[in-house]
Amino acid sequence: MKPSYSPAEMMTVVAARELSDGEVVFVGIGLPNLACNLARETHAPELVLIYESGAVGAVPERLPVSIGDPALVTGSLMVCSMADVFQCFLQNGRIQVGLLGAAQIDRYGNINTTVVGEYIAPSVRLPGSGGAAEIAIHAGRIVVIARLDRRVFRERVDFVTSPGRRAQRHGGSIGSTRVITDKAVLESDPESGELVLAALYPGVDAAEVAAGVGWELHSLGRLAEVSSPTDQELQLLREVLDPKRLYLKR
Amino acid sequence: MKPSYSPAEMMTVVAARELSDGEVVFVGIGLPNLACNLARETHAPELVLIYESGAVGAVPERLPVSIGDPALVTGSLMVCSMADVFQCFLQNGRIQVGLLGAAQIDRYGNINTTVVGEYIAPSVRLPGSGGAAEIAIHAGRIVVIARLDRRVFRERVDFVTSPGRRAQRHGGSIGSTRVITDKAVLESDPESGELVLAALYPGVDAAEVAAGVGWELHSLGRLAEVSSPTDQELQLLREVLDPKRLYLKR
Amino acid sequence: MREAIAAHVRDGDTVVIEGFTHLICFAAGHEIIRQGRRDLTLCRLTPDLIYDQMIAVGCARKLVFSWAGNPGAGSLHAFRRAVEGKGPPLQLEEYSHFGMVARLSAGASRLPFWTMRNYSGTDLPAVNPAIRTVTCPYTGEILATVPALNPDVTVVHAQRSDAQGNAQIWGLLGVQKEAAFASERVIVVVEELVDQSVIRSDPNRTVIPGMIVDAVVVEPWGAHPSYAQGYYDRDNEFYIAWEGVSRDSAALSRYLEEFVYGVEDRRAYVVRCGGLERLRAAERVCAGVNYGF
Amino acid sequence: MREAIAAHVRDGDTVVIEGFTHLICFAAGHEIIRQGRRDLTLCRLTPDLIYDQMIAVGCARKLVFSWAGNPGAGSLHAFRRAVEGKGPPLQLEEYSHFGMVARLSAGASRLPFWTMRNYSGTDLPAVNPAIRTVTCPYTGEILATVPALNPDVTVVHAQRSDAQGNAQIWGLLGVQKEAAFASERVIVVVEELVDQSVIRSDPNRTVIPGMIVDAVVVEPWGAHPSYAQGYYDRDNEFYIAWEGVSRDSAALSRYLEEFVYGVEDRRAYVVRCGGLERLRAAERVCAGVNYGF
Repeated sequence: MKPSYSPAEMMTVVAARELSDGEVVFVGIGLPNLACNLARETHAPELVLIYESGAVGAVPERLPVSIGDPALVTGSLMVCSMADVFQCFLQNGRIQVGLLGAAQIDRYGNINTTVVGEYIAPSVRLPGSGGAAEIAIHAGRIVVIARLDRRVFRERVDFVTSPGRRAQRHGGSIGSTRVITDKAVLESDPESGELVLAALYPGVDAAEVAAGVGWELHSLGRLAEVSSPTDQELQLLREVLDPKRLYLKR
Repeated sequence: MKPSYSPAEMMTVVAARELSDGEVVFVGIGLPNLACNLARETHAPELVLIYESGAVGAVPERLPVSIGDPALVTGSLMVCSMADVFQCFLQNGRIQVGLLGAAQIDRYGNINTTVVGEYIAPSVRLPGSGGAAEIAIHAGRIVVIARLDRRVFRERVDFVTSPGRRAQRHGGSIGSTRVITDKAVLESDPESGELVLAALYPGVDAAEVAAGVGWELHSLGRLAEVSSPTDQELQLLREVLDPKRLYLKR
Repeated sequence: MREAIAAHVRDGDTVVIEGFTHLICFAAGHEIIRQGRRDLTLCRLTPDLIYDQMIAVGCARKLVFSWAGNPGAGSLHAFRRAVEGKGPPLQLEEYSHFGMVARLSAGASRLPFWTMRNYSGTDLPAVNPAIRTVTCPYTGEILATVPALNPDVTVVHAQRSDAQGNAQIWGLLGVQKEAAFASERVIVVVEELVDQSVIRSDPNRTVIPGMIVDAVVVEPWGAHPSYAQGYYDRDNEFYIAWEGVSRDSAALSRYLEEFVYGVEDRRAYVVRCGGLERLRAAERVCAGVNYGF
Repeated sequence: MREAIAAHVRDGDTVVIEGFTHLICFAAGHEIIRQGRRDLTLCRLTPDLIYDQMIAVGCARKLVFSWAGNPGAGSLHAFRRAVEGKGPPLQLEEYSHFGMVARLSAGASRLPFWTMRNYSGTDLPAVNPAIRTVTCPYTGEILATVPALNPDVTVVHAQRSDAQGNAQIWGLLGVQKEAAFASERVIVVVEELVDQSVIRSDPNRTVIPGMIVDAVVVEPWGAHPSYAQGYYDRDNEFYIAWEGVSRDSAALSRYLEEFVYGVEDRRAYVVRCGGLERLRAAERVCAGVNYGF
């Protein structure tokens, strides 16, 4: 039976549930932004959204098309310079969660958003790091949103833009990485840093997930099961948060 | 004949004349502040006053008692953080003139505002550097205001708070130092950095100046003569700029 | 604008037109294209559409950047053609956003470098030898460094300034202050020229002091299709449509002929665009604060 | 204030009460004195009268500073007695203003040190071994460094905040932002508690975000004899009179008995001072700006 929701909707809902109320989240544009707004409308009304553009505690009245949208400024708690964003908030360790996308991601959670192919003379030139490298290094934990696909989930990425198995930082802890895909959730093993299968979506089996991953995928001893989007979640996404299907159509 | 103006008035007038219209001046409190305001009211209406407190282009409506006076903020062109004052303005080389006081000053223009005696267990503890060390290092040129006295003008100072003979800086030039005393103006020799007699006030001879200096005072081949305060300068000081004699009484 | 660009932007210069999504001065970029500048080193965190246009016409020898995309809409295709070997070549010097911010912070402070805790585990230092390290003189820790960026000229678009260039910005501040202080020459472009008394009534809003400004240009709508908070909204439709325009180099040439080469100045551009009034900002005026004592 | 100090300021802590002339939180200092804290490392650019009082009663083991005087009026005599060997001993760690600003900037960025072009030719490094050098990895130039300052607790006085401590400051900004971000715990003290909608109406004025704030205290006149732009003027007469009070340790003790130990809280202090209304600020309200899009 085909589910009554799209993969993009499911990914957004699962990502939203990753966020706890009161957390400080460094937000990218697109599905991560939708996920944050969904979390704010449901279980995490006190979620604090920070954008690399300098808007802190944003409450966008419309779905922002870019992370520098004017709607992120109007009614926010604070607007600061980008030097403050990166030094006083991010490097300072004030960001609990960083949301990232990935064109390629490897076994150890290294992310590539720079090039497909060689750095010199690439076959596809991607946008590059933006703030992703430092988010990966400094956020307390990382949530990645990416569809399962062997061209994406690879043994090795062509270029490490944002590091995965992260070095022990000043806080003393190694932040986890969770990868929200369209079929399952992967999670970094605290010992090895390797991404392993952590939870399956309804109607998906482990083999189907492994087929979309370019390395031998291990899994947690006991897999969690993820429940489908609720009617409320879907209604919020479709009618309130992205009525024009700007991001959910994809 | 006793002049019709006080030594403090003369020093303030001479210091004011040191400033050119349009220059950017880092201002301390007291006589330096009075001198800047006198310059603004006479030949240098476009003088830009910067205070280490962060007020840029201040136009104080009353004589400020401290360099953080609220009157320096109201109506100023810009208020910035102290990090910006020291990094973006001063270290950046945007300040053309720094005005400093001195408890002791030596042959090479080194200034002490830290201690009289040993640093550990001093006989008199002075306030310390404040911003003076970095002003001395980074301002294009330095104007010091100090009364002649062998306890002040010494072969060696007890502690170098603000360096005199200044190293060649990024701009490539060695900034000059001019010392405005109550009897004469001393100036740093561009070669040796030594303070030499540059100009005499009316009715003062070189021997009188040398008597107030603790080293063998050389002088420029041709001494300039400084004219007395004009009636307009005196009137501005007495009636407009410091009517309560807050600084001029001293 | 014509005089300001002619006087302050020279062939071979290192040029920064900053503004993070907000207040990107397209008017200055278009004038640089019209004046045919060559061999520029273009620096910006996000090259955005304006640098894509400047790359397309061959103004740029080199791009220094940290994120090269069309935010929320797609790619910068002139940039991609150059890098993917399908267009005129372009040297790249690539950082992350924090790296670019740090380079300008060092430049603004006239320090030769800036220190960060960054880049460990990434491949960026492998392709950019300017990313180096320094050892902390207290802890022995090894930290990342980037070199100062001191442009020849920086263009800052602001909501308002006085005739001397004391410029006020609200909303997103980006790295404009750092870029301006780092630069040898500064051009301030404003939506509105105001009396100095307006600036002096609220000095905490001043981001760029006139003393570091070399030219002031009054250019309403000068940031379109970027935006000016409180003046006009971002033209998101333009950004989305750009994906199609820039993907086809013939379509891109036609666009440039019509909207850049085919107009004399920003005023003519606004007329040619037509209907920009639809982007005019709604009123959300905050209360003032008391500067009295 | 009583609860905030009891909860967040502990014996032996490194304490920062910042504010450059403007917004110095005397109310917090007095409460620390009343609660009898000991062995504090007090850090401030300008110790000002409040640290002089805290030194006089023996709260401080160590002072970290850059300018110790009574601005425009004279000396800090309790400080001088300690340093000149006529009072209880006090350790000193001394910088220039730029050095202190740099220490807090490093702390706010969670870097172990900060780099400056400074101190060459001065005797400060000779008496403070924490001032060191680093070699630029690009130019080979030797530059000065200072170590990060990360206080246990910082007190910031602000004109207004919401209940979560999102605090807005205008007028002189000093190093309050840096001190707050550098600190393990932050106490925000405000002249006025406002609805969050007031903060959100003008987000560019927010200096301290609530997420880094541990306690919010509403304390009108809490900065007296310092000042709050737009609320009340600096009590310059008090500063001038302090020269006489602090010069005589008996007079200083009498002052402390009457205005610190002898009052329960800031409200009682204001009553005892009497006539503070004479310092009430005049109206110089600026116009608002448009945050619409």
